[in-house]
Amino acid sequence: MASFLIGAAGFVLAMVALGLIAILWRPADVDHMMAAQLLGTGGVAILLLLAAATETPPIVDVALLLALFAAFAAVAFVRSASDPESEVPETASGG
Amino acid sequence: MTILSVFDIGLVVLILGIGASTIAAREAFAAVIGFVVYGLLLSIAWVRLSAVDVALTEAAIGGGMTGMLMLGAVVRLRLAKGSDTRASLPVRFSAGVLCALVTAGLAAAILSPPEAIPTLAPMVMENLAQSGLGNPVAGVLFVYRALDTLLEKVVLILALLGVWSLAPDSVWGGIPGLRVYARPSSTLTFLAQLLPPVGIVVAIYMCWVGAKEPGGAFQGGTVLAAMWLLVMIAGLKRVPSISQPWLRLLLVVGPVIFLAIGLAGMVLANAFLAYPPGYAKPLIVAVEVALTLSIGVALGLLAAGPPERVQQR
Amino acid sequence: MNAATLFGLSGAALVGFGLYGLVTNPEPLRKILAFNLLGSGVFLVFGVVSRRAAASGLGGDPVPQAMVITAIVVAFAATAMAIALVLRLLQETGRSTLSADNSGGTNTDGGNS
Amino acid sequence: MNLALDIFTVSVVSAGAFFFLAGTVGLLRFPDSLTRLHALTKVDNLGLGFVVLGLLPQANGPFSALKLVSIWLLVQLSGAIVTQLIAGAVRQHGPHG
Repeated sequence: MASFLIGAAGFVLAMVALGLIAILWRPADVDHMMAAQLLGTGGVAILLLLAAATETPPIVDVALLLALFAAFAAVAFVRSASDPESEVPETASGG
Repeated sequence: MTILSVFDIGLVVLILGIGASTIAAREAFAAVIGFVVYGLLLSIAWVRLSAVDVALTEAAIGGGMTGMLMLGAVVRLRLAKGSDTRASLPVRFSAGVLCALVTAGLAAAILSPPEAIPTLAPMVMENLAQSGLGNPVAGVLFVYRALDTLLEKVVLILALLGVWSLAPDSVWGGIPGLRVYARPSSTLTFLAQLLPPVGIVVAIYMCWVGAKEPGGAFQGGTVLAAMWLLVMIAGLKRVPSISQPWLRLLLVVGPVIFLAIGLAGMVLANAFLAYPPGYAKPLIVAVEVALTLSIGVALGLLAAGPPERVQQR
Repeated sequence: MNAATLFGLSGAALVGFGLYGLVTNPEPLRKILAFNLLGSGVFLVFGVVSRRAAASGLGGDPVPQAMVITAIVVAFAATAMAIALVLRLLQETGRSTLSADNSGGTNTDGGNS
Repeated sequence: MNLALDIFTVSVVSAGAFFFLAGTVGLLRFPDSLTRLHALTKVDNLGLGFVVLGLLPQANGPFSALKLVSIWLLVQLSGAIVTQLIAGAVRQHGPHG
């Protein structure tokens, strides 16, 4: 059972790797933003599989944090891609 | 066992590839996104090194918080036109050779392990029961090396003072220049309403479980910081000015309680930062709760940056 | 080769990558990023030290692990400080690089704490 | 009984892995950002759902099973919202690539 689960984790890792290549290869920023999302699902799946395979329940907590921070990172990506000009007046008044 | 090593090799190749891409990427935005992905992947590597505590910290700080910090800077630096001249070819070549030498030296050190591997693990486990903790890493952080942990909190506050002191005189005590989301959108608002309750529960869970299993004040505090930033970015809460008394109180409450308990230990247990027998666990939990709050506020403010505006009076 | 050695070697390689980026890239932000990469490589080497010293039924020596946790948090604080410095440099000089050519006004009287 | 549960796990986790494969094929083959986003989020969430479902019999105790399900719910909800945000960014910048 354990080796099947690890095999599945390895398969998902390979899929995540291929997906990352596909995402990061393209020039558009919008495509890059999907990277966190990809890790959010794929990474969580890998960690849950590893937790079950090695019978280490705390790994599930890592998956939980990964899910939370993948969403957080995605928000950061989208924020930085949103219009930078609208922020300029405020920075100018500050400095 | 072999299938596990195939998994490890795949993971290492992926991490190295993403790591190299953050260096080689032409645009800063792509490089930072690569770095976030790298941080999230590295937490899987830490899991494979059976260091779950570190994996939690890396996922939170390496993946989420550092990415948020750097992306904020990328946007501002995009407005400035820096010189795009890369180092010349001979410089790059010699730098490459130098770095390869460093890597080779490290690799040689790793491949030739010492005959008697020094380890403190048996000593840690021997005395862990006295502290009432179940997580050896928490034991090291709060019992054996409590001074390091205390000083690290001080370092966080010093770093924050350093960041604040970069503000021009006119806006000292003002509002940090955290970039809020430019266009208020109902989607982001919804996420900022949905995620923080979950995050706060996770932070409390991390803080609580840290005594027994992987987790603790660092991880919990980072989650709190991230949730706070999310709420501020979405515009649901205003960014507070750094002269707010409650803010400063929260910032120091953790180190102060830690220090107070440490000083009390001088009287009650005959050593600085020693816990009186039988009371170790409740005291450590109290310190962890206070530290979680302080770390959350400190990390959030570090990510928010120096003050840039004066409060409207 | 066991798993710990594998991750240790990748840590060594990451130190090399980070150092290369730190030396060759002119943009301060990219230098900071490369420095973080270098740091995480060092942490991985530490993790291998921890894993190698597995004893007493533990997966690894908890002392290096605790040090790495502390180090990650401190590295974040240092990164925040460095980024604040770069942004302040941008505010003062309008440039984001430290290169000595075409020196725009570098007045440093702005923010004394 | 145990064997039946194991067979359940193997088949359902395999189904999850298949959906991850499908999602990656979508990422590689689809022509523009929005369809790739669709492939990534819909299919991968389904894949994660199947992986979680398959791991449920292996969880020790109802509490850890509940934790697995809540992690999936968290990913599902935050993923849906983040997808919306990215799609908004696509609309703002125009779908290139």
